[in-house]
Amino acid sequence: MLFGIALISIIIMLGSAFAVLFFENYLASVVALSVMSLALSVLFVVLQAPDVALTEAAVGAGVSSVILALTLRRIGLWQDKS
Amino acid sequence: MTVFSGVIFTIGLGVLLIAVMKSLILEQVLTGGIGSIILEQAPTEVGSANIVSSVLLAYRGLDTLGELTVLFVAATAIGLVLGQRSPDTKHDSEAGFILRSAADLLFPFMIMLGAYIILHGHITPGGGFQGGAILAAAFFIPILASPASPLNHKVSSLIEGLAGTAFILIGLFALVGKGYFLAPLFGTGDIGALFSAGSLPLLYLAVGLKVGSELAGLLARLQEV
Amino acid sequence: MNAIWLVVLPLLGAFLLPLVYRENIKLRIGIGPFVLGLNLIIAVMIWFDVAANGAHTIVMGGFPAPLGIIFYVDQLALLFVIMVILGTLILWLGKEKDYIGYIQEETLLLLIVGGSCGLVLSGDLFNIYVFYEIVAVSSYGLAASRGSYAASVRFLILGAFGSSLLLLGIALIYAVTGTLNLAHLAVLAPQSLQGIVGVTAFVFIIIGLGVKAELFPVNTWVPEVYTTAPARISALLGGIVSKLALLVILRLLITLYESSAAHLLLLTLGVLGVITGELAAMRATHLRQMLAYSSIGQLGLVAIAFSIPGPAGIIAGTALALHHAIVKPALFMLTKAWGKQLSDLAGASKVSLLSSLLFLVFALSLIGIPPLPGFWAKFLLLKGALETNIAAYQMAIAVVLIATVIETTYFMRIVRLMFQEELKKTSTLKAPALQELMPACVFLAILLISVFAIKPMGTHLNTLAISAADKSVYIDQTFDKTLFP
Amino acid sequence: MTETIGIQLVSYSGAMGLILLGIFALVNYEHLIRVIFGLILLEAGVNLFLITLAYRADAVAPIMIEGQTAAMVDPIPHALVLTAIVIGVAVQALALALVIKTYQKYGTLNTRILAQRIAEESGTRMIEGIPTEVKKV
Repeated sequence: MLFGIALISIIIMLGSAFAVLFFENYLASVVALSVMSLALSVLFVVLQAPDVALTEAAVGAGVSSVILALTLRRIGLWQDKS
Repeated sequence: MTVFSGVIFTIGLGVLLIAVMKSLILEQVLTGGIGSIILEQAPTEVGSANIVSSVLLAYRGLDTLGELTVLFVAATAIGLVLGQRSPDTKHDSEAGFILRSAADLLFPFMIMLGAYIILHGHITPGGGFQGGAILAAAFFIPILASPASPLNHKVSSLIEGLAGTAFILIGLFALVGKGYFLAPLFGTGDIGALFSAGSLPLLYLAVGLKVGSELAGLLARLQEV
Repeated sequence: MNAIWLVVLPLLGAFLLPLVYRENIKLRIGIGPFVLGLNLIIAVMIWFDVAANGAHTIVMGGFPAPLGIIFYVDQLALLFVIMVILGTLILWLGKEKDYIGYIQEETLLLLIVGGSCGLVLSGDLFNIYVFYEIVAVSSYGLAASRGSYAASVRFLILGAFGSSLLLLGIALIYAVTGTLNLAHLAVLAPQSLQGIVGVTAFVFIIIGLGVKAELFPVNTWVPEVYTTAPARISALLGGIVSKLALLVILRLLITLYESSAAHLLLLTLGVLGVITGELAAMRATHLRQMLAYSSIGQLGLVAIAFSIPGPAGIIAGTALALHHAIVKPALFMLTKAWGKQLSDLAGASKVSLLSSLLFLVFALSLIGIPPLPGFWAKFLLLKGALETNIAAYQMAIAVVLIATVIETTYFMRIVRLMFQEELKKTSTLKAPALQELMPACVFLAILLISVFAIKPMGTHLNTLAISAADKSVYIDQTFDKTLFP
Repeated sequence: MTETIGIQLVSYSGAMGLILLGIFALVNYEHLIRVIFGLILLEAGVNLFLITLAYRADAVAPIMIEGQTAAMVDPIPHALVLTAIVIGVAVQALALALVIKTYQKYGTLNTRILAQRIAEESGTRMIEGIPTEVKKV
């Protein structure tokens, strides 16, 4: 059961990490990064680290993605192709 | 050419890491690390039900101070880099009515959630960093909804400075009283009760306020460049 | 005095500085120097205490050694602490008139001093990482302080990559030993850290710390940052802060990695740094760029010295590092008015004889002309390397001698330009302003005092190095073997 | 028992994958935003690695609940990762602020072009051979 959850979240995590690097659109990359952080925080719960999971969800998936998105909007890469 | 050498470099590192992981998984030498000693001693020495909190604020309190300092350094450097906000900056247009009222409605609940997470950091998962991030979000969402009313940077930097000072002062108080910087104060109390673990909740409050004001200031700064 | 004050006081100052500035604008001249001066007094008091009673440890939170964080206070660390505080205090004299962002810059200066003190004193691997990050992040900010964003962001990328590798190395060490305390690790190292995991961890750590220490493969940021940042910041980063990472590497070599392979790795990196740095400095066309490459070379020399096992290496390395910390900031401050192409310097002595003479003295000392202290530092290095009787170190001696010849060539080329050529009609050279000359003069005074104090300083360095090179002193001072076998 | 070893193995490989992807991005890409993505992935990988180190078979989260007697996992790596995550976000925010300013000043985020612009601006000649960051374009 736990192993299944771990495996699925690892697959999602690595998949979205690939997507971060290979998406053409920067905003899509940021969304993928956010998904990666969420999958990572699920994995942290499986690995018995609830504190870290909370932090990763709040800081990694939340604050970090917002900062990235704000920056992209400032420099006008909101929709650009790379 | 550079792509090729980059791939080669990464593959080499990958082989090295696989070898390292293999020896880590097969040998698992670690049995008597300091972690197990801390697991035994933390309940009596610090009295916090959440042992990660006792490690974070008691055993490795200086790391937490350093981490707050890194956040402060980054915020200061961002202030230096982005400079003063020019008064004639164009604002984004106001968000619609629904988003604005939702932001107003959400604000008190997020503050409450943040405060709850900070104050229960020593008994449940969570604490200063997580609660601080939620506080920052609580202050940032209204800015997104109505960009013309910016965050009050004076107040946020005041909280920032005072919370950091408070953390250090608690540590120095322990230095004077007990002879050790950041030693736990006020006894341990009953494990699991809200008022337990001595000075830990106070330290977490300082951490939460500092992280919250720092992150809120940071987000607002990046938003209004 | 408790050594924690050395870290806490600048941090407290930095947290409160922006608030005080906003309330009372008149206080702004005094606060930074006041905090640093107080810190210097505390450091000197602890120095005398340690000189009388020997090294001691400071326990944080009352949790004994391997559980909590400790500071290991010995003379070697205090020497570097005093160097950082004094250097920053002297460079504070070179402050320009107020400009946008001076509050933030002064805050960052205080923070970098606090972080540096912690980095040097700390006896816990992860704590070292945290303080290293404080120093690194404040240097990214300081490097960008006057509009050189591109150089700073390239520096930041390299630095953050290095920090991640450093953290990975620390994680690997924790994986095989289960502890983070340096003394506890020193006890466990002979069994646990000799395998592939331990060696990989060392390589990651040395790459990570090498970014600040300007070691060979990860020093591409050096010329960019030092040519574009303000002179005062280049002086601080290149002259003073960069040595601290090398000191941390030295501590790791003494306590954790005594094997000759680890020493040879540092030696190789140092030799490559010396060769590449000096050759590039020879071909540089810009004064600031030349000094930047020469600082890569000088730090390579320090790395070579620290890689010599035993007290001789520590003596030579400390002497070289301190000498460089006096000379390089002064040279950087002098370039403030002249930071142009080398060919523009023709006839500079006609414009400002004083600063040209200062340049000459510092250059001579950097090359190593007796009786200036630079000679003794290089002499100690050669002596230490000769005494090892290992072939690799004998080769390093040849490299050091060749590097000295190259150094002489490029410094004398500039001196010749300054003193012999006629002033060009189109020359735009200006005499340096007082606040640029003042730090240089103070550094000159320190240099000249040390000329007459070579002998007592030598004996002091000797006793300091003997106690620092002894791993068992570190272990005995830090933790109780009976508690944790 | 086999399940826990499986979890450990899987998350070790996940951590390694993230670290390698991050380093691949850092080494290969020239666009600063992509490089920062690489940094974030690298940091996440190192954090996952630390948490996996702490994981033990049949151990529960290090929070004391009445009546619970099971062994707990090592709390130290958790504390380290909490610190590292916050430090990572601070560095990332500073990097992005610098990116904004760089883009406003130079109009490009390609690191190679930026290195060249720095050299032109300060009037230095790029020295070939040693820092081989920049090629002639």
